[in-house]
Amino acid sequence: MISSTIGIWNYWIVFCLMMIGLFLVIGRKNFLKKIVGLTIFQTSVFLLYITFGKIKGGTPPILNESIDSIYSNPLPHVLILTAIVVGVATTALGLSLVLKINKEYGSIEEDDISAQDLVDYHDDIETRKSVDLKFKQ
Amino acid sequence: MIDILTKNLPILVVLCPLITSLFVVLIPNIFFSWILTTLSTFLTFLFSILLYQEIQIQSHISYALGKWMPPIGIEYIIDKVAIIPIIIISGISFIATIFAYKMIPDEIEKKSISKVYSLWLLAIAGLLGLVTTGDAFNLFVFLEISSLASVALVAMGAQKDKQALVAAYNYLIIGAVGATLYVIGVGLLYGITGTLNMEDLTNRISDLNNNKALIAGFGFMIIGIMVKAALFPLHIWLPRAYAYAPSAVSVLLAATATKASLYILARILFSVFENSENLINNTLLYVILPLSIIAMFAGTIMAIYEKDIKRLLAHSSVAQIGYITLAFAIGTKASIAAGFIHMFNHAMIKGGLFIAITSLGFFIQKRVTINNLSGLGRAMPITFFCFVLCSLSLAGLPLTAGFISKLYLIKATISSDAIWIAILILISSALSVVYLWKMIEVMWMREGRKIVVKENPTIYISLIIITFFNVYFGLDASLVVNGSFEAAEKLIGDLK
Amino acid sequence: MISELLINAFLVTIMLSIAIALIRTRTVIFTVILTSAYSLVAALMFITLDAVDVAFTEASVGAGISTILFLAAMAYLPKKEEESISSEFVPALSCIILGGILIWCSYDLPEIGQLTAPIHQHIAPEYIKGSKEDIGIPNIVTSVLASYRGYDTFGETIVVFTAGVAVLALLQKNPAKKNKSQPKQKIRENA
Amino acid sequence: MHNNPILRISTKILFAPIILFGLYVQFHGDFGPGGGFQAGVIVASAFILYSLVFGIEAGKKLFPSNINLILLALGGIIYGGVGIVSMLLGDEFLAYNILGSSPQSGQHIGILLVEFGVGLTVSNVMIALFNAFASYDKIKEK
Repeated sequence: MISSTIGIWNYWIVFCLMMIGLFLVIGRKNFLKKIVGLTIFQTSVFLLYITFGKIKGGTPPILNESIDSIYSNPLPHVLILTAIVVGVATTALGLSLVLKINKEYGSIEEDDISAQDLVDYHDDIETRKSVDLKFKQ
Repeated sequence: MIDILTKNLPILVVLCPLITSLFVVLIPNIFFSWILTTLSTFLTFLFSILLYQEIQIQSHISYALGKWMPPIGIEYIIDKVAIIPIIIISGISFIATIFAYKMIPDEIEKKSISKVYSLWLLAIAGLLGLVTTGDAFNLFVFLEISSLASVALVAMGAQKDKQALVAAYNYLIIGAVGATLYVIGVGLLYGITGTLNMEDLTNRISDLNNNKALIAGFGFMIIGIMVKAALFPLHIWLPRAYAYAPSAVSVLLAATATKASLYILARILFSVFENSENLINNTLLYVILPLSIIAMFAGTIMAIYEKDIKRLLAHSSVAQIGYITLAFAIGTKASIAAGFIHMFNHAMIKGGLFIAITSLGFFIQKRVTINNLSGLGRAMPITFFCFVLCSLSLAGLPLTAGFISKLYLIKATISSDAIWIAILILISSALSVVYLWKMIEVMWMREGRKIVVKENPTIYISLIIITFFNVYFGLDASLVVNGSFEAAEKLIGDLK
Repeated sequence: MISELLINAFLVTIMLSIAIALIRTRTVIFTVILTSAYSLVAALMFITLDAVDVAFTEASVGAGISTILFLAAMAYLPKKEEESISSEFVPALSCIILGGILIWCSYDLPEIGQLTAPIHQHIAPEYIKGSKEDIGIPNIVTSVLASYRGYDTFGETIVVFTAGVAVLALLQKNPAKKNKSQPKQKIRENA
Repeated sequence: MHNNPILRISTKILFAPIILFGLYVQFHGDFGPGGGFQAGVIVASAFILYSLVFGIEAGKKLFPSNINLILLALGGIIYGGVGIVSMLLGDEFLAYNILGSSPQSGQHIGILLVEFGVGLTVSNVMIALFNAFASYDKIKEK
């Protein structure tokens, strides 16, 4: 009974962690915070996989001499090894984009940047219209 | 030698661009890296044609990687369904690579060109790996290869316009969230079945009806793929990414990227979960059908009000994706076939339109807005002519490829007693004429600057090829139509 | 057995508090340090769940290299996160809904650590058997990683390669760039 | 930081053992936890430490960036190469059995080479990433 309660508790907290990570990604407007959120989100998903792979009283999946030892499931471990490396690749690319954005815009807040972009966008269209008009005359 | 080739065709299609990308990055010379890239994409196209012939004989090829029998090892599955996106991706990427010869050195700084070609090949390889794999987790890995490479390619547009960086960033974050949601879904399914192989998964979930984890896992997988396929409310990354990417990259992405994800969507819906009919029917009816109809209209209306042409085409892509998912949502054999036909034709149409528009941008050296277009049609007759043909194809006028896909789509809706959907499709097509006419009118009728433009053969040869196919498949569509019907039959079998 | 689960529950609660702290903090250096701590506690958690290889990787990649990259990037970035003007209601609601779905489905997930769960019965035993007989390597994770699912690992190497090439291409210097954003900056200040 | 003798000397002392530990993790991966990824990161960390203490320029002198780029691709080429060799010998991609005299020895050879490829790519990518991030400031000044 106690063990099953704690077991469910683990699942639930892992789900909460995932959603906190997801919230940081889609709720926050700071570009660096979004990447941090993504890291939290992905790490929590890793926890879910590894939790599946656990066997009570099992040992790490490295073969030993004793015949009757139970090994935890190696497959989730392999998948998560892959996913961790994919995660760090995403983080690195995201950070380099944030650096470039900060250099070009002088800010990494989404509100600020979309305001600048909006000005740019109308600016482009309007000035070009006037240039075209001049050309016609 | 020939033996080895035919035996390993499924993997060679993916491996060819993948391995070449590792070498291209080391070549400092612009010309040679382009040559190698072209050769590699050409070989890939050749392999996929050979694969097409092979599939006519065998109809289902399973390739066990590392000689470990599935479901223990990873498996590549090629059947009559998978061959459609393979041909689309490899064919379009070959044409886009020819187009890239002039465009990439124009927009990207010399030092990073070999890296860009390497990323270019990686993006193609990722998409091809995505559609060939028969393993749910391997799909994620290739999804990430293609999305990281395409994000970097989009970001390379920053040398012309800094907004490319924000576009790339959003593409990366939204894409990564989508991929992670997909991984959660796969994880839940793996937790209750213990397998990752798609065919094995199909068998093992058949006796798990109404399992809550099954439903949740399915939901997360579908949401993740819908993000990648840019289905309506999740499409926000698409217009900006396509609009600010370097020209050649826009062509490649617009014509191929979402097609791969749409194919995965179809495969998950109709093949992996074929045994949980209730779940699928509800999803199709209550989620995908309404979203596709909204996408059809929202995309078209956004396109009508858009002034930036590349963005306009991207919005129109959202609408076209709506047509394809609508076809899937109706869920009969005829409609799914229509979906595949449109997938194929849309790749050609959008590829052609983007090539035409970006080559206009190349000559005026500015962002292509509706006002900048004035008079360009007269200055560049060949490009303009091809642009008009592709536009007609998009609007669905007879004798073009677009007509064929609309025809089969409407036939399918009528035969499944959904006349109102057929009417909605017609209205939306009529609306798309508005924005297409607007562009053509400005280009031809309006006076513009008197620029003398020498149209460059390396640019318009790819445009002519793609326009030719647009017309050819409008006149003789039997190849596409037969292939699509065979695919649909393979997907949903004799059920309906 | 209970003690193992208790340690798990304890670690997972620490992670929860770090995550909540991450929502509340607006200082970038705290954010980076907390992320690193999160990865490290996750690595501990992986050890208690018998995933030693994963723990090793998480500690070196997640807590090591990621943190270095974050710190390196942080040096060029603003030190404070601004309060957003837009409402965070919709994102929060969608997260709560997704979390609700996950919690709802958790009743049908196999209980943690049961040997009878399908995940432990279906393919994993063949890996454990095969690692000894077909491959002859004691570390089952390595044999699955490099041989049974070697193609995944190939893909993953390519992902790392892609990221490397992408960052090199992105952060290359481009002195020839025209800086045309100057006048627009002014318009924004006026607006 | 560059003038602190304790840091400089301890870095020089630690540099070789870190790489040695990386190699241990790389080649002991068959028997205990470890393998290409972890080893790659550990080896990279030695170079990163060196660059942190002695400066990026010194780090680049120790490990030039063009060699870095070549090795970065070479890792993937080795991995793919193993697969292609097994294909040329008449088996599927990445089927190691055919590489050795017996299936087991073939597997051993294959796994060893493949893990080496992974380690090479991962370590070089990590060094390249760090260099790109750390020398970003100088780009800005130009």
